[in-house]
Amino acid sequence: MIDKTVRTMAEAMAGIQDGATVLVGGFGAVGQPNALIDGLIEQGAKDLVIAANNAGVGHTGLARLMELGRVRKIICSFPRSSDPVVFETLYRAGRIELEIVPQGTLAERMHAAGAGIPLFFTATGAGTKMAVGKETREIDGRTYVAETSLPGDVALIEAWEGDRWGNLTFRKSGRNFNPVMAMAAKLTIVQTQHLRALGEIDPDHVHTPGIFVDRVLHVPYGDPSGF
Amino acid sequence: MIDKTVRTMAEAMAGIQDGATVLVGGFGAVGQPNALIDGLIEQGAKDLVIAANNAGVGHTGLARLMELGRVRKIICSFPRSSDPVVFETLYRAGRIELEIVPQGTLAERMHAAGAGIPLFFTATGAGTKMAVGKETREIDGRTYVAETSLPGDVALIEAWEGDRWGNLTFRKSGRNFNPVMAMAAKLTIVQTQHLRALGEIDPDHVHTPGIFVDRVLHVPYGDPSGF
Amino acid sequence: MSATAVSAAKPLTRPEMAARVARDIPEGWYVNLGIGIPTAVADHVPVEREVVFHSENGVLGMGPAPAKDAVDPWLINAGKQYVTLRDGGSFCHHADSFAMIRGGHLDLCVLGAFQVAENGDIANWATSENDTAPAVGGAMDLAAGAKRLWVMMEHTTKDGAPKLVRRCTYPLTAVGAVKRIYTNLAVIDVTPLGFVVRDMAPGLTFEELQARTEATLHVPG
Amino acid sequence: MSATAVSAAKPLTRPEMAARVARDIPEGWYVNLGIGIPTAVADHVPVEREVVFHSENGVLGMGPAPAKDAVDPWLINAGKQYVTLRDGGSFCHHADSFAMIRGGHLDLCVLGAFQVAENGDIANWATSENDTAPAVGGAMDLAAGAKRLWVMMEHTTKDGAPKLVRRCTYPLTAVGAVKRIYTNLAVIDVTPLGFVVRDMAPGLTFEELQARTEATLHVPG
Repeated sequence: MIDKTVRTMAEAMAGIQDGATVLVGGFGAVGQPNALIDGLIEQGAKDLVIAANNAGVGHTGLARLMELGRVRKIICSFPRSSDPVVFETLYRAGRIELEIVPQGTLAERMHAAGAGIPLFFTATGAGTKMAVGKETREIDGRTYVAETSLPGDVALIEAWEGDRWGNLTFRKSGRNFNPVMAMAAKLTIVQTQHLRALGEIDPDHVHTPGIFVDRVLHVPYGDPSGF
Repeated sequence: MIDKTVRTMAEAMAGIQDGATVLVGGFGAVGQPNALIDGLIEQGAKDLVIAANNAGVGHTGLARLMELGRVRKIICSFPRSSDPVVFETLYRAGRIELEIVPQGTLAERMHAAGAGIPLFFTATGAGTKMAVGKETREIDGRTYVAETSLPGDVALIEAWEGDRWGNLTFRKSGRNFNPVMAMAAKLTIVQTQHLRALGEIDPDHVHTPGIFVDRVLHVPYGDPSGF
Repeated sequence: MSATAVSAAKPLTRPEMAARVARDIPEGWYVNLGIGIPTAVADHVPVEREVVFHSENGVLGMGPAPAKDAVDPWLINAGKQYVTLRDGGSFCHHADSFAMIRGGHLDLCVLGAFQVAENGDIANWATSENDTAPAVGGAMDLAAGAKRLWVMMEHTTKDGAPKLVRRCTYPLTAVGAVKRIYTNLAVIDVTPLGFVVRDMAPGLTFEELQARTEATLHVPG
Repeated sequence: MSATAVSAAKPLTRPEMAARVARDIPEGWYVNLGIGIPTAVADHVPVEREVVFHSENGVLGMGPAPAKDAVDPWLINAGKQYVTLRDGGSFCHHADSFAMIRGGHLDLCVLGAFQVAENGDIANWATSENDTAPAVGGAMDLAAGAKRLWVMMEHTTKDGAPKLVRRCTYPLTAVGAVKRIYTNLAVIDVTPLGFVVRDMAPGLTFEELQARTEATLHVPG
C-alpha cells in the first residue's frame, strides 16, 4: 500500500540536509506551511537556501530560521514585508545573501524545474538590472532574458486536503506557489488541513497529483491569520 | 454584462481568416470539438495550418477539412490514426505539409505561447532527427534542444461545462490538450456540453478561466464515440 | 515657475484620480491594479460594468473589500488585503496566474511609479541603484506582460521634483512599456512623439503643467 | 549459428514477458507503459501492489480495462483504449501530464522498440530515414524524461535479424536512454560496458543468445 502520510513532524523532516535548497509555499499568511517551517527550525538543518515570495515577518517562522543563522541565502521577489526586521538586519550586516527575482519569473523558474526545462526566455526584466549578466536575445523584434530553472531539494507545502497517495487540493488564494513548488522539489513535504480517504477527492478536482508529493502530515490548524 | 456565449455556429466561427493557424483540442475522440470542426468546414476558411495531436480519421472532421483542400499544413505528433487515409493520400501527393512534433513538446510549445515564453530548451528529441537544424545546448552535461512557442490564431475547444464569462471545466480524459490550446490562441472558441449560470462552477475547480476564452457555444452532444 | 504658481488649478484628489482611471476602463477588460494608489480604482468601477480584476496570487474576478464581519481569511489580494470574489471568479496557482500576465492576456495593468520617461520607460521598484534590498514583486512581469500599461501617480514628488522625465534616473522596471499616465494634474499619453496631454485638472494651464514636467509636453496632433 | 539452433530453449510468450517485467516493478512506482506490447504489463501487477500507471493524455492512476458493459466513454488511455481509474487517480491537462514525464517524475517507462544499441540508444518510431509520415507520439518525451527506460521487445525481428545492435540503423528516439531490455529470450542491462545479461529463458545457452544478438554480450561482473 502506498502511504505517504507521516505521523510525526520528525518523520516529516527526516533527511533534510545542511545546504539544501528549500522552497517554501504561501503568499502572505495564506497557504503558508507554518507548522513545517517550525519543524524545520526544530530539525536543525543549516546553511540553507530558501526560495519563497517573502523574506519573513516579525520573529517567527522564516524570520526565526534566519535569525538563528540557518539561512545562507534567500531567493524571493519581495524581501520587504510588513515587518522584515530580521532579514534587513542580517542583510545589512552581510550575513545573508539575497537573490531578487521578479515574482512571475520566480514561479516560472520553479515550474520549469518541474517540467524538465532547464532554460527559457522571458520579456520580464529585459532592459533592467534583472538582466545584468544574463544572456539576452532578440526574438521578433523584442528583447528577452534567459532564465534558468530553480529546482528545490525540498518543498514545504500547505494544502487544504490530502490523501495517502499525496493528492492535494488547495483553498482559494492558499493555492499560490504551493503546486508549483511541489513540482519543483525532489522531496515534497505537505502539511494538510484535512486528511481524506483515498478516492474521496474528485479526480477531476485534484490540484496537485500525488506524483509530486512525498510526505503528508495532518495539521488541522484552522484559518490563517496575520501577515 | 460580459457574455461570451454565442447562439449560432456562424457567430462562433465569425472572422476566422484564410491562412489562420488553428489549434484543435481532443485526444482520440475524447474532448474533440467535433461540432466546431464541422462549423469550420462550413465557414470556408482555407490555407489553414492545423495543430492537433492526430491528422484525422476516416473522412469526417479534420480529415474532411483536409480532403476539401483547406489545410496547407498539419502540425501533430501522431499522423497515423486508426484510419488516416485522407492525410496519407494528400501527403504522398505532396498536397499537404507535415510538421511532426513530439507530443510533450507540442503541448509545451503551446503552453509556452500562452505563458509568454518564446523559446525554451528540452531534452526531448536531442540527438534525433527532431533536433536537426535546431539550436542545441549543453547544460550540466546534458544536451537540450531549443523549441519555439506555438501560438494559434484560433483554438477550437471542447468543454464539459462553461459559463458566460468563459470559465470551463473538462471531463476526465477530455481535458487533454484543451486547456493548453485555450491559453495559446488569440481567439478561443469553445463548444460546451453544459452551460452553467455564472457562479455555478466552484471557483476552486475551474480548469480554464474565462480570461483564455472568447466564445462559448452550447453543444450538448452527449458522449464521445469511436476514434 | 514655482509650484505656488499653480494657483487657479484644482489638482485631483486620490479618489478623483481613481475615478478618472475607472472611467476609461470598458466592460469586459481583464485588469490588474498594482499595490498602492491603483488599488482604489476598483471602487470606482460601477458594479454593473463587469470588469474582471486579477491579482498576482492567483485570484481572477475580485470583488470589493468584505465587510469587517464577513472576512474570508483564505482570500487575499497581492497587497495582502482581504478581498471578495465575484460570481464567475476563479483561483489558480502562481505560474498560471503569471501566465495570464506574461502571456499578454491582461487588457490592462495600472501601476504606481517613481518616474516615467517620455519613451515609456517606467521606474517603480527601487529609488536608488544602491537600494540594498529592493522589492520588485510582480511589477516587472506586469509592466512587460500586460497589453496596456497605465501609470497612476502624483505629478511630482512631495518636494516638487518632476516624475515625468526625459530619462529615468531610478532603476527601470520595464523599457518602453507605459502607454498612458494619470496624475493629479493631467492624463498624458506616451506616444512615439513623447508625452501628449489628453486631459488636465480644472483650472490648470498647459504652461503650468509643463513647468511641473521635466520632459516636453505635446498637444494632441 | 542459425535460429533453429535454439533447440532446447523455451522463449517466453508475450504474457510471460509481461509477467517478467511486472515482477521487477516495486510498489509505489509511477510507471508509463508504452503503446503495444508493454501495455500488458499492468495486468500482471497484483492489485494489492500499488503501482501508479500514467498515460500521456492526462490520466494518472489507471486501473484495468473495464468490463464491456461498464465502459466510460470519457476515459481512455494513450493507446485510445478504454480504461478505468483507481481510487487515488486523477486527471490533468497535456502540458501537466508531460511535465510529469519530462520533469523526471516517472520512476519508469517501458517502451517497445525496433532496435536498442549497446550504448543505450533506442529506435522505436520510424523504420527508415525516408519514412514519409512517421508517428512519434510521446515516445521521445518518455524516453528522454523518465527516471528509467526499460525496453520490452522480441529479441529478433520476424526474419531473425538482431534487434540488440552495436549501433542503431533506424532513426533514434533517444540517445543513451535505455537501462534494461526484456526480450522473449533474456533480460539484459545496458551498462557503461555494454549489454550485460541478467537472466535468460529456460534452456537457452549464453552462446545461443549471443548468436541472436549483434552486439557483444557480457556476463555480470
